[in-house]
Amino acid sequence: MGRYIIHRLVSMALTLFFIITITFFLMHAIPGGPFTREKPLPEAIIKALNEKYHLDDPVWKQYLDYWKDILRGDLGPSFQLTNRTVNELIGLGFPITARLGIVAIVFTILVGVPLGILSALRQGKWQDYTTMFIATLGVTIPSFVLATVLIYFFGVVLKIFPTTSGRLTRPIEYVLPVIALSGYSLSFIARLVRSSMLDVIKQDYIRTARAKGLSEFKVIYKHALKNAIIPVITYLGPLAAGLLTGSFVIEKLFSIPGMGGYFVNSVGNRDYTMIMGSTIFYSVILVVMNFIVDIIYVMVDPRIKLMGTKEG
Amino acid sequence: MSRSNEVLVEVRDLKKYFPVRGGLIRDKNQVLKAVDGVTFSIYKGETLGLVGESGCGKTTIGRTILKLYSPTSGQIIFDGNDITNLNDRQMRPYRKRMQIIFQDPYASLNPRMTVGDIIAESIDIHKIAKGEERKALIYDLLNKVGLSSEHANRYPHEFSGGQRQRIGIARALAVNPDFIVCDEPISALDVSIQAQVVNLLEDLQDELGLTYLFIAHDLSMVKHISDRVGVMYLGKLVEIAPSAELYDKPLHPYTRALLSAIPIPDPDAAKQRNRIILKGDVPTPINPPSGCRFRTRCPIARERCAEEEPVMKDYGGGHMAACHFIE
Amino acid sequence: MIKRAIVLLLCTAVIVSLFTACASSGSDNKPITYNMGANPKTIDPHLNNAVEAGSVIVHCFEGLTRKDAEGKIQPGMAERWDISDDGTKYTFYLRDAKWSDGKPVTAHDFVYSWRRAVDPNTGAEYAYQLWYIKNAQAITEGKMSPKELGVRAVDDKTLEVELEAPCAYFLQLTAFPTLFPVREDIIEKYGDGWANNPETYITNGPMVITEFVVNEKIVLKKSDTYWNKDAIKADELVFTMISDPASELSAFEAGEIDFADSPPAEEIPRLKKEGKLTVKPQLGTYFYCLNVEKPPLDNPKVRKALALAIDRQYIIDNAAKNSAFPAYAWVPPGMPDAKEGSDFRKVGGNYIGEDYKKNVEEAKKLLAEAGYPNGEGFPELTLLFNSEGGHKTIAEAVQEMWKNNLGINVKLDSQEWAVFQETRTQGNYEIARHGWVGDYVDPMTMLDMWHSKSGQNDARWKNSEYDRLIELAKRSGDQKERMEAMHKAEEILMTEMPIIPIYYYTDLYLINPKIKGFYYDPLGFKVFLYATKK
Amino acid sequence: MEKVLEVKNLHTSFFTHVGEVKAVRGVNIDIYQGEAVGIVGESGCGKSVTSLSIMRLVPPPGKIICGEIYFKGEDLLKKSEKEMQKIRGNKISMVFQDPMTSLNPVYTVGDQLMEPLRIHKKMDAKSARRQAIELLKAVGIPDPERRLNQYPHEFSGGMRQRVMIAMALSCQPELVIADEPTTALDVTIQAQILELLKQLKAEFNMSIMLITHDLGIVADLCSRVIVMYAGIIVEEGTTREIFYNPKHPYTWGLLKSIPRINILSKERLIPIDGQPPDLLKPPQGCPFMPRCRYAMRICKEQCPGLYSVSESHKAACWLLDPRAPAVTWDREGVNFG
Amino acid sequence: MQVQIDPSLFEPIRGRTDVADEIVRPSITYWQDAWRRFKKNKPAMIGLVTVIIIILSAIFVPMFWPYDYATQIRGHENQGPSWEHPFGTDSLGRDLFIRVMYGARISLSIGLVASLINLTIGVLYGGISGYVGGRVDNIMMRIVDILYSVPLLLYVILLQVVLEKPIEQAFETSFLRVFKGIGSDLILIYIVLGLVYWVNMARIVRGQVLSLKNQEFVLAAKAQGASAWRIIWKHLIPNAIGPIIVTVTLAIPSAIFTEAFLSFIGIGVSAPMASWGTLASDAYRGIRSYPYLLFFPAACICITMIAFNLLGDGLRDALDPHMRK
Repeated sequence: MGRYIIHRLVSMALTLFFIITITFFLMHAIPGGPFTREKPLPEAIIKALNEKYHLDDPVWKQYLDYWKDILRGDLGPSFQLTNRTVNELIGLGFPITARLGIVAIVFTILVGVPLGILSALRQGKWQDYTTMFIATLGVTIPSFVLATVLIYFFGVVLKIFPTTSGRLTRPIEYVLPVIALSGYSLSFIARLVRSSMLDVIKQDYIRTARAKGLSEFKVIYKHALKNAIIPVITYLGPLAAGLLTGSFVIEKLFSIPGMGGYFVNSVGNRDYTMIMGSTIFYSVILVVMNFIVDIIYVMVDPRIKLMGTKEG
Repeated sequence: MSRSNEVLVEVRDLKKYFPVRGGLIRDKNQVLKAVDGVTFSIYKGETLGLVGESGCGKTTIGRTILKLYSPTSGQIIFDGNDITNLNDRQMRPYRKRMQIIFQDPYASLNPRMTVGDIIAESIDIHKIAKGEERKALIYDLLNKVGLSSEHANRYPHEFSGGQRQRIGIARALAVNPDFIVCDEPISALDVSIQAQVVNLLEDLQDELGLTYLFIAHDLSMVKHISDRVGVMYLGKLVEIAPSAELYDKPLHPYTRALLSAIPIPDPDAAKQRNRIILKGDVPTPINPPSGCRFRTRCPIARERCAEEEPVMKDYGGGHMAACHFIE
Repeated sequence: MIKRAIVLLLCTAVIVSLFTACASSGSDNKPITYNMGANPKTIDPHLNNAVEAGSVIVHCFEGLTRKDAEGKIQPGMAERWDISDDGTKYTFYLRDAKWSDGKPVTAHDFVYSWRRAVDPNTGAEYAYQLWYIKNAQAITEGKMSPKELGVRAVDDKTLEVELEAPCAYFLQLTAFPTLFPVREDIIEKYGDGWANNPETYITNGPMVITEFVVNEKIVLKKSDTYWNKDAIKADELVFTMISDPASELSAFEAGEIDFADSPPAEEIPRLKKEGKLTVKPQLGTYFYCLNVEKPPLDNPKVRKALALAIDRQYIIDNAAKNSAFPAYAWVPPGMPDAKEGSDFRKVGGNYIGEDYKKNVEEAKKLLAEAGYPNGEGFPELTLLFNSEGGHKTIAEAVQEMWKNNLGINVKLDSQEWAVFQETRTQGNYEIARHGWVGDYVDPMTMLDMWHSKSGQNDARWKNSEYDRLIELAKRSGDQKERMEAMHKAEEILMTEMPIIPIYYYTDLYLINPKIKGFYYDPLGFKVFLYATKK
Repeated sequence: MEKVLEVKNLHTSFFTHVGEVKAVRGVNIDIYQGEAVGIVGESGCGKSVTSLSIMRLVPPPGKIICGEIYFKGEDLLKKSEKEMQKIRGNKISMVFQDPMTSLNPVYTVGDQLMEPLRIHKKMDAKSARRQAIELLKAVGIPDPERRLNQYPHEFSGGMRQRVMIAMALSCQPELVIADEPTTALDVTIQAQILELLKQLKAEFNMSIMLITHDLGIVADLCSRVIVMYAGIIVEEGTTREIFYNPKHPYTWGLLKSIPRINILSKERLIPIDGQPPDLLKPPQGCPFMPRCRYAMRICKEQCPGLYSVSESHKAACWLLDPRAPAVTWDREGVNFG
Repeated sequence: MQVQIDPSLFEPIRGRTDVADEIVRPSITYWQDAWRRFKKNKPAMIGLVTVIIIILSAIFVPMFWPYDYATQIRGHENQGPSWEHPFGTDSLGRDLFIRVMYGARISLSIGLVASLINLTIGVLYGGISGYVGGRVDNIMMRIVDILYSVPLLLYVILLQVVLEKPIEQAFETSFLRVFKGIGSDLILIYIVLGLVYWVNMARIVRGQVLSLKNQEFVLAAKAQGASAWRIIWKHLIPNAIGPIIVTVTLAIPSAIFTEAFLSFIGIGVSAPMASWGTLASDAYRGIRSYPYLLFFPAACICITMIAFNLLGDGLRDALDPHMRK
């Protein structure tokens, strides 16, 4: 176990190293800089600013310096918001995004999994068709359309829910963004559970369970579900990472000051440190989530040993 | 059955280890010793049977002889030439002389190719024939294995197990080989069909002077078809003898247990039989027991077996076995 | 079981929502909520470069002078001032005003502040607003020390300012945020971060910040230390940060905010029809910039033809939908001319006729004269715009007009904002969308852009006579002479046509009708100091 | 002796896209208390479908078309699903062919083993566990307390099959259906399991229905044998009758195509030529006719009924008709009389 | 019972008939079988028919429609749906119906081309990675992991910027001139999405190859002396074709979706051409005044996505080797 964790950490670190390196150089290769303005700044000011942010150093030196900073856990100052550090901004944005993300994940699982099971058990019946139609619809509506329509009907016309959610201080502010955010993943999970459920109920051990005289309910909820859930877990890693790092579209439309907007905005503003910061943050969350998922895997599926072969 | 004294295939101290994959780390100490030092020869025109339980390395031997797996150490000599270290290109000419028939008639035929194309694959690869000539060859091969020429355009899934196995045989025959590794060719077939295939293999051997390495776990069938039989246990050859001799006078305790475990379709004989029931399971080839590998299940094991690995000894008439306590 | 759970969940959600919806409406003594859009880069008066943050700053700080609701200059921190006869020396006499922490506002504060603003190491993007002061430009360009700035505290209450040349609108500039005072001790102590924290954001103006939540809101409260606090009506202001226009509109229509600053263009006709929209002229022009180095755009006739063949009113009504005013010249209306109360635009008149049909005829003629009758042989040009905002629709309309009127094919190309700016600055384009809003109320803010040495001259257009006239107008203290020079310069610009003005910007906003006493500054600042919500 | 199971005229079909595959076509089986009956036949002959039909576990698109299945006098086909659940694993239990896939990989062996005890015998967790340990001991699994908490993948194939058997025996059923219980195992392990079955049968006095394709297994374990071919029963009788006096050419063929290990000389095998018929279009006459060396014209046209050879021995072959030419059989060859 | 039987029937038939070797079931290839299964799947057929209708109308409707996608009809600005303009008109008086039809061309071509690029790179990369295996595989998959984590947006902007000049140059100088009409923006989107999406395909192909390469028929081919390329092309890829096709089918809507997202943040295709994504994201702000401007393109995205999803699911069921026996 310990060995496995060390190994995973090394591999995670390696992945992060490459991501940081690639992103860093990609970012510097894009035209435009943080001080590009409609009205060009006097050279002396640009020079002063470049000096201040060490942008006058050769890129490789900036790269090495950047490493020195992140190894100390310092993601640097934001270029976009004067005198705010990237750490500070992430510290402000992430809790909000995470709250929304966790609610969305819970919602996704609580609704998606039962829907998938229902659909699989009623395969070919109207329940199946209805659920799958909704689930297919869910993966096909662009989130900005879904969010716009939700805001318009429930916020502006019916005035049931607030149109902006802000820092998500009240439960009611969660409703629309959570629906809009989990629309896709929920549908995806429902479809995934359905197909894996259909696969599982053909297995021999389900026949064994029936032959033992178990009720159909027990067969499904005890013997089939735990096996059917395994593919869902794989998807959960990137899903959780995605939801926890926020959706640009949803956060923009609901005016949620979370992580989602940071990346898109920082790219637009060439806020170098913020680009790096949000990329690193995203990647860290992604690798950590994948790691957690692998651990959950081991818990759910005893066949997989931490060091065991998982592929082929 | 013409058996000469000329050796066609010789295997010397052959070892094949597989690395045990563990996620990202490959543990250098963790190796699966599928075949661990096996020596034998196959004479021209004979059938050498190889038996053993699953995981004993018999299939690995067959595939390693054909260089489908590259051997870890040891030597493979085919018709006087050492082919152990030849690369794919250098192996090409030998591919025409050595062929293989697989166990699983479902998995060994590419489901996306017609039977004709499957049979003709080696014809195409070695550029033996084209066009009409190729077609004629395919029909000829199909007829040889008891299928009709209309079958050439059909796909493998349309055939029954026995028919598929015949397709596999036809494919092996396409290049006119000298030597065929029959890797459990009948294990997956129904009893009534097994005899068809075995008869076909025997007929072809007579007709074409083939040499077989016949791998199976079914001792009765191996005994039936083979001139000599080798018994394997956990990567090692424990006994090898002419087939009648082996069944008559098995020397190794494992061979004896194996023989007594075969169900006999004769209720009276079955009741009279004194069965040796082995305890436990075959150990894992990743960490085989020390000394004699069979000692953990052996009814006559003693201390010495754990310390000393028995060596193959000749007990006359080509009958060899590896056990410390052969009386 | 599942079904029941879902129903239960939905019911709970609906009940909870109804309850909270009811609870949150009702009271009318709420603070005024203004949506300023994205989180400002900073609300440090010197470092700020955005008009939205400017609105925060003008609520919190006060310069030597301030503007009233009519845009007239009123005494601010300075009770009165003297101007030397040659117009190059100003002496301000400060009143007894206090900072929000109770310390008095002194002339030293201004000296420190202005030196800071022009110091290149501060990185103040609007440092050029101080360049009229002696040595300021040289300091910003790094050629002199900030200590040599032509400003001096005679005593605690007297500030002496020396200008490079007479500047007719200098008093206006002193009401601009970059010239506002900041506190030396605070900045020494907290650095640039002082402006991020309500505790250290010490102001001298009508309001103070009580809460600053990044990306969500800034809350302002009336300051007790402001010298004129009795005149201030608003008690509490909330500046929210909803960045998406559609969301902003939703929030406004749902009654969650009182003031929406940038309604989406698509909804403007409706909002206008419903009478919710307020339209204010803005001191800026939306235009197309022609790269005169790229043939055939090096030919003024071609440029003029392109300029004439655009139906500006149609663009405003259908493409931009911003109720703007068609631009038939460069300098937008609202800039004063020499005579008191006169307008530079009215005096100058139009350089492009208002009759679109006639313009098209002339354009065709000009194009033929340039050697491309009916657009024959005219190379395919690319019209570049940035992908954000509604520039695409305008470009599409223009593309169609040039095609129909002149037989010219133009390709459209969009770039992401930062890339676009760099492309345009480097001159790697043929025709590019552009827009400029003045920094002060004088035609010069528009005209000096096209000086051949100007860093903003993206058209790469050079005209020595134009340069001469601009320099003259800058140097002269005589308004009449200045205005004359600038009219002449504009005429040259409009004859040569390196740019194609499309429309004069307007500022559109939605305001809760319950709010009274709000006023709009032509530079774009929204002022709620005297506003009440009943 | 009491009749535990009586299957009457069972028909089960699979409704596939190409049409109705008649997997079981009128099968009659009687099983008495305490006896072991072997059902022998090649793959696809309908033996597994018969057993699943008895359990009413035929997977879709399969369906029991008609017939009666009396278990201790009650027709299982008339029972509700709830009532069936009370019988499955309790009164009738099953051991499946592939021990690798028949145990749920995500639950411990103990968990799965205790399940029938808890639902049928209503045992509490503690006593179920005690019982489970006893069961594991009974099927020869060493160290049962520890083994109980392990997962199936930690068991070898033979061990898993022992667990499956333990599970089948847990509620002391009247009938155990063992569907090819040793096919997937190695020879030495197969011998172990057969030995175990023999021993358990004696111990628990239950009836066993042993389904296999291996005549050798039946010879050792069963007192009665039923030979199936193409969905019908072609011959049935006591083990001795089937092995020493078979009457159906198919049985002959089966016996002949197996090489005999106890014979020293190398004899040529006599295979049954051709393939079993596709049950999508079962032949009108005797299904074995196309492969039969002794086929007569009538075989092609009419399916023979069961002829009684003795009280316990029946075979469905026209050769048993008095009008047919006499054909006798012995181990070494077939003699036309 | 025996009475009616004619005794002559009991004459033995000598010699074995060959009936037993006959194959009773009709000969049916993999594709025929898949098609049969597919046909039975109603939702999948609906998906297929919808996709065909969409493709056909994208190709043919513009040929017969009185307006062009860029035609601005003065006086017809912002009209709601009517007989003349079934989907209404936009703010410049352009017929939305024809714009949506052209949008179909663009969106579908984005989906198609991106998928093709993705197919080529993904199959090649995954195939090599899986076939070679071992260390090479490990490194190649690590690269995939890393690419997977590098933000899409950064790629997109960078590739757009980096590739713009070379593409335009290629238009001017080489045989690629014929593609000039497509516009470099669209080409960029093709390339960008193609380059981004192959990662998934590579993973799937690799997984397939890994599981296939140890199958006996591959060993059999090796035993015949087949070269690595022959094994990949003749044996591995054809057997992985099911999942590959399914992945491509599902990559098409995914690319359309992503393009819509890129349009939303303002880096979609260039005007006056408009993809569905552009049309929808241009219209979402005006949902109150001109809901139809959002409705029709969004509905088209949804319908197409549903159609492709149904088609992909149907193909998965039809081509899945597990379903075969």
